[in-house]
Amino acid sequence: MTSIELTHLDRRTTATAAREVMKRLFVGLGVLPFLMLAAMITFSLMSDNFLTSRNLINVARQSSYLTIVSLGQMLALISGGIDLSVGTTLAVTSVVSAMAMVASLAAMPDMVGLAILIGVFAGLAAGVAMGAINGLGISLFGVNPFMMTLGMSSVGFGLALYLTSGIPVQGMPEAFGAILGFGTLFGVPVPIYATAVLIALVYLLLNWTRLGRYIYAVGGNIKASRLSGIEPKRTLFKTYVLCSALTTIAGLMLTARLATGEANIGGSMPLESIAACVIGGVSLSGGSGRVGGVVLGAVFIGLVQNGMNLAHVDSYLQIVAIGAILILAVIADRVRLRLASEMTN
Amino acid sequence: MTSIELTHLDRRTTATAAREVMKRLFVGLGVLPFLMLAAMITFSLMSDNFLTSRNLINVARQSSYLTIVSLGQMLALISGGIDLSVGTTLAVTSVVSAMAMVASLAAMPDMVGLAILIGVFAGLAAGVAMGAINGLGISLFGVNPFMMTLGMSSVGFGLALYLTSGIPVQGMPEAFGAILGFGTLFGVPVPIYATAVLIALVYLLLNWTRLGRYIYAVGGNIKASRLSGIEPKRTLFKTYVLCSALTTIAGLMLTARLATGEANIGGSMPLESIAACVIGGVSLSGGSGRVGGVVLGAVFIGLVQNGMNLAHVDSYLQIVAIGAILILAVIADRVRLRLASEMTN
Amino acid sequence: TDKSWFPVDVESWNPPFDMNSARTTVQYTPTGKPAAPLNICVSVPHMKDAYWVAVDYGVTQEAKRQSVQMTVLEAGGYTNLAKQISQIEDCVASGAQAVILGAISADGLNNLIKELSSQGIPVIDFMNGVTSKDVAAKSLVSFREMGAGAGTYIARKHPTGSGKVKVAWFPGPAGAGWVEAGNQGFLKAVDGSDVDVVDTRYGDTGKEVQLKLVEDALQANSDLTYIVGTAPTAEAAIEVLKQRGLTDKVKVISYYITPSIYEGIVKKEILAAPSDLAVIQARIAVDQAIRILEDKDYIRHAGPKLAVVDQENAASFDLYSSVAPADFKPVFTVE
Amino acid sequence: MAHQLVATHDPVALAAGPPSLLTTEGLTKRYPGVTALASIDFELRHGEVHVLFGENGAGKSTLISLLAGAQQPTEGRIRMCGQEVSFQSVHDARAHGVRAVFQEFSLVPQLTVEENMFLGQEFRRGPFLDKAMLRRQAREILDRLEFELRPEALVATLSRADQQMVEIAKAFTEGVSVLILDEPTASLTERETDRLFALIETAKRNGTGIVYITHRMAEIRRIGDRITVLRDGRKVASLRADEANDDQLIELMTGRVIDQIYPRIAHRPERVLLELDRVTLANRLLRSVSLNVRAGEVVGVAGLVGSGKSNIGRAAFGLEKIEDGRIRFKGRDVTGFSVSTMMQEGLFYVPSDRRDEGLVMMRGARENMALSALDSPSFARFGILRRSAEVKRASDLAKHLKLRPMDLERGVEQFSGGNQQKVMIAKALAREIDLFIFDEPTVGVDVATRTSIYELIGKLCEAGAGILLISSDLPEILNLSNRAYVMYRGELRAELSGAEITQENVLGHFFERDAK
Ligand SMILES: Nc1ncnc2c1ncn2[C@@H]1O[C@H](COP(=O)(O)OP(=O)(O)OP(=O)(O)O)[C@@H](O)[C@H]1O
Ligand SMILES: Nc1ncnc2c1ncn2[C@@H]1O[C@H](COP(=O)(O)OP(=O)(O)OP(=O)(O)O)[C@@H](O)[C@H]1O
Ligand SMILES: [Mg+2]
Ligand SMILES: [Mg+2]
Repeated sequence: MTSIELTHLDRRTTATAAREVMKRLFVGLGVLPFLMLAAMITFSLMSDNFLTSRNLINVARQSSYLTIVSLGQMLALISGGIDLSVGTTLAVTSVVSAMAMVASLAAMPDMVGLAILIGVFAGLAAGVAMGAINGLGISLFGVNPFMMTLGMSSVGFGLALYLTSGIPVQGMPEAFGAILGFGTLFGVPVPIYATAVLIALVYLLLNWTRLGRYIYAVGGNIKASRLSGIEPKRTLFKTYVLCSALTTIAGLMLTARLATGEANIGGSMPLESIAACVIGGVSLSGGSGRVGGVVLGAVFIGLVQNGMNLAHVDSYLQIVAIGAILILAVIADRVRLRLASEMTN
Repeated sequence: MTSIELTHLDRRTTATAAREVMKRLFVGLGVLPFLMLAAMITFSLMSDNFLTSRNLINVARQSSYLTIVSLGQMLALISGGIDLSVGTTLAVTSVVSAMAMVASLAAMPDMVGLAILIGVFAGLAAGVAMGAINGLGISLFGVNPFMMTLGMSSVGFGLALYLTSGIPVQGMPEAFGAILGFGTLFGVPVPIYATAVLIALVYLLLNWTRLGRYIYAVGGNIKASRLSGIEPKRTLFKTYVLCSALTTIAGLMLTARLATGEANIGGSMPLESIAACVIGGVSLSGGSGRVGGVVLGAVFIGLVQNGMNLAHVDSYLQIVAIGAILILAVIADRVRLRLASEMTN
Repeated sequence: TDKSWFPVDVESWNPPFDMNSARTTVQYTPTGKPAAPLNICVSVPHMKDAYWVAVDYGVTQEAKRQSVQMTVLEAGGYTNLAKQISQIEDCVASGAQAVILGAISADGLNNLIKELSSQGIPVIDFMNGVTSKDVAAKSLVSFREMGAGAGTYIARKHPTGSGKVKVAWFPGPAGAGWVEAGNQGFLKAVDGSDVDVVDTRYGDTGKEVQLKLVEDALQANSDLTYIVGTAPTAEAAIEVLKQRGLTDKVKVISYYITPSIYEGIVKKEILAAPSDLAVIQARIAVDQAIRILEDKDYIRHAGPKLAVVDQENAASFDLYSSVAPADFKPVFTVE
Repeated sequence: MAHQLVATHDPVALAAGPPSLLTTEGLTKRYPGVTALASIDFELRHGEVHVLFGENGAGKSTLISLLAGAQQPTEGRIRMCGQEVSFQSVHDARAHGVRAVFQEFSLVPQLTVEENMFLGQEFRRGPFLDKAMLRRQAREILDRLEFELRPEALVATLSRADQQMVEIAKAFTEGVSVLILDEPTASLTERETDRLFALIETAKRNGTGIVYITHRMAEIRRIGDRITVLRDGRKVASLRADEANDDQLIELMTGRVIDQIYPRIAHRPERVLLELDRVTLANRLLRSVSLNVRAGEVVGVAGLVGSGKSNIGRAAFGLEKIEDGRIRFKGRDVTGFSVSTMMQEGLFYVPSDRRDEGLVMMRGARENMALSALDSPSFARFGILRRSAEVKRASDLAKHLKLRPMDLERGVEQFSGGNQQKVMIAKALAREIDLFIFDEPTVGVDVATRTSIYELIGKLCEAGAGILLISSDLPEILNLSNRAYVMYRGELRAELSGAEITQENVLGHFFERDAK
């Protein structure tokens, strides 16, 4: 009789304890790891091919481009702005680098390495130039980032089309694609390494450098940062240059993978990267956001798309699902915050 | 000798006076009227078909859809949010209303009027439902408007595709198109009248009703408005419902014009409407914006596109130009503000 | 629609994979049901319009008929090349034995194709065409020929000396592979005739976008004789012309066929539209895949004869060789 | 010892007479990590001014935010006239006639003064706004308060003090039974304060109950009927104003004895550090102002609201466009220098509005403190942060200023008003500075902290720094400054030094000469 009651009690207590632990984890880690886990479980139930190392590496590689762009986007968002031109930056990079490679390969057919180098630099230059123009417009002329980058995305796309007259640029050296696009090291694709390095760098930038601190400050309260001796214009300019630099690197990696210069890539990048940031906990009003969250956000999006493909979800349904999932992710995060405020001694 | 000097003096003074007047106008009216004028002159020089009453009416009609959607977008922006789902709302409205009409026409072939009514209401219901969901997510669950509407745009698009499988819905009653789409009154197309009425209504709403005041307040400082006894949730909900209602009306007018229900329309609407608002002087951080500016902004965009088409500007170049013009418009406005701040004694 | 689609006359290129090499017309008949169960993956740019729905109809119908497993993936638009690549990777990861590819970019997937064929996964290039030499087979009439089809139709009506006619030309969204191909084909076909293209307007295939372009074109050129462009262009044009009472003055041509275009032709609102027999192309692609996987012999480079549907032959034209039935809902998986 | 003082607490007193206007029972509010308010029993009677007194972070604002419906209690009950009420929103509270002036304002910058005053209670004719009525009512109230504000002015363009007045005007609209004022005079000068108190008197006479939060002892004595002292979210005492003296109150508040608030500062004026020479601003908010500050002295700047005090500091710091005149620092002409260069030169301006210009609210205390010093080698080398050094410096400063709670990573927005002020002052101390300009440095700071800030100013001064003290709090100026300037409508009206700095002299220069 009593014993039973005791066990009852025990169970109840252990149960509550477990719930408590879960709750703490949930609040501490944020919502994404759990969503990730949920997605993992669901999809591995829906398809046996999902939880294979091969597919997971596959997802990682596919997500690497979005991840890198999202890192750039994050900088813009933290600084209180936004970059809608990341898609076009990808395209411009792709087109310019491809054309440069082809041209210099034609000029000196035997110096493949040099041609690649030239192409890479040309692409970087073009992409970063776009970032610089964004930065100038936003910092110097005080143009609203949304409009500035929206305008630039249109300008850049037009130019890319004009350069290629809409036809993909072919004839890039095989080597380029072979290394940056398809190369693997210990069975892990090169893009993944590149992404890892960039993640680390952006982490350092934001948490261990003055510029990083300034980006947060300017995004958080531009007046206060001016009164603290920061020159917001400089900070903003640097932010957009960095953002475009990251995007450009993604663009080069993508070009290597496609082995052509395409004016027509990256259309969905701006919104997807912003989505990745937001579900990764970056505030659209600036001043806050962490690298870890953004990376998780980007990978989560990639994971869901991959999972739905493997699970043979109807395309129309996929469009609905991805939208719904994004919303739910944000709602879940709100719930988390409420819990957090309740969970007080 | 002296006389000459005198005239000199006169000239100088009149010149400065004239400049002063220009300056005041510029500051007072805002930059758009001037850009508009500039565009008018340029294009009428580039094409004789441009400055014909027929073409101007044509522009006005073409712009009416963007104008109405921009009015809705403006409400969202003033309230401190954004609506990226306006495009999908158009599509959903178009598809649903068309299907409803076709269905009810099939059911009772002789009652065209009723069929049209049913279709209109079905469309309105569907569109406003989307707005309501946006509103709920944003106000009740506190989901960030950007993500909420982005998600909904995906969801809605998926549904629209699912309903139509991407194939236009045909067989709507001729009458519908004949009235709402192509009808004219005293030589002026019906859509223009409709737009004029909606502009007036939104003006009244924002400047002469409590709700309007609250939308500004909530967008300006949500905390303060809560502390002032406003209930932001309600205001926000109403805002997004109104936004979608306006968009839906545009959707119906567009459907009437296209004489088919299309899932593939409105793709460029979100960004174009936001652009119209911003160059119309609406702040993306909420709390400020005027109807007049937005209308001008929308018409300006329509005017430029039309002008470039009539002037046979190459398509690729157009893409570049439109981007550049948007940026310049904003820069010009910044300049204006500087002047304004200088002019305060 | 159940009536068997074969035999059909198709053109076959030899040597294959070169549109310029000699064509021979052969009768195409698919093989019988495969012995072992097969799993085929189809990737298309998007499923947002009637053209690709027709393709979906073709592949899935054929898959059902031959009872092979099939997954159809759509990348969501012509700007999502990276996504198409990912989707194909995913599809292969989930065990597809062959890939039927409606490419977003003529060159952008060459790497992937090489990778796949090196893994022993045959890639059948259909509808759009790629430049890769690693594809196992092609079943397509390139959009260049569609453009050319529309072009020659007019050019024939207006040979040199017959008096100039003005054409406004709306190829579709700038930069998309099929658009640029169609554009080249069209321009090449009309040049050397009395047809002069006074206006080329790119724009999304949203009907409202095309509507605007058409209206502006009519404003800009008072004396147009032809409006040629995408299906939405033609549909939009019909409405505008009706309203402006220009229906008899300005003729409308679409450079590919959809149900509404066909209806337009029947109603004599649209002059003509070339058809690449999308459904047949799709069916052939599936059959090629089956043959390859069963290593039977197959035509490496086939494509139905391009047909131009106009108001004379519309009635006799076998519609379901080109479009899906009205009641068809896109199918994304065939078990 | 606290309990002997609690007179109002025995049930008999409550039962007798009319039911008190507003009472709370066991009111509790918890935030993540802190219990801001722990089971407070509070009573407000008709027609009394009940002062809430307590250190920064004691829970005063939290208490009134619960009374005003801005936040909901974690536990506890609120009664009005005996009836239990639960305020889900400010809206509800207003419906019961509870009206509050919040410490962090409730103004919408993009709206005009009048629109803000009647926000949430617009006048309407039919479905439409009655703008004529709005203008009339707004004028009427502003005149009654004798506040010099244009009803059609945009709030965004007002200085903090002007905004404070709008916030006050907002509360003085009809149908108020409970009026809550959270440090309303924080950045006001005597003139406005007097008007406010006069109106409070009339309100009392009409039976309105008033909850008044202040850190100024003088005000307690002037208008307080009863005082409730809070410490760390708990009520330590509730006593009649006339039976409480300052030392006792401060002891109750802090738990220790503070002998004197204002330190003796030994001024040793040396070389001139800062010199304004007939400076006129482009926006004409200063007109040919000349003044100088020497090393080793505190120079006060007094003046009415809107007289241009702040603009002096702003101009010196390189924040305002200068139309005419020169600014010299350490003998060098620095006219038109940027803020960052001025900081490197050794001048720092602590603004008057911490939310607007002082702090990055969503970032932690540490980051805010270090922000202005990151360009100095002790915080960063080659752009790489030295985080351990930063943490050390920040925690030293925090200890020195007695930050509460002592949590450097907590978002600044989660600190109480006064503690936010401390963080902002810490910013100035994070780097090497020769001339400090403090603009309203003790806005919303409790007596104890006030004292420590004054001591700090004293120490800085004695260590040879120059200090320009811009303040609307006259006693501050009188007690701390070696010399004082008085501003009037953007012009320098007078310079007083040493013994001349008396209340009469200063006030004498506050108003129109020709007025007397
Ligand atoms: N939003 C919040 N989140 C977490 N803690 C908070 C929040 N607001 C206030 N607190 C904490 O609640 C406690 C009481 O704050 P409160 O603002 O009521 O103090 P106060 O008495 O008004 O101080 P002051 O005189 O400085 O205004 C403080 O410890 C503060 O840190
Ligand atoms: N950004 C601004 N835009 C317009 N007017 C301003 C601005 N800042 C201050 N003012 C006005 O300029 C005048 C002087 O401002 P300032 O803040 O220097 O006065 P002050 O003596 O410091 O008064 P306060 O006690 O409000 O600080 C005031 O009338 C104020 O309203
Ligand atoms: Mg407080
Ligand atoms: Mg001031």
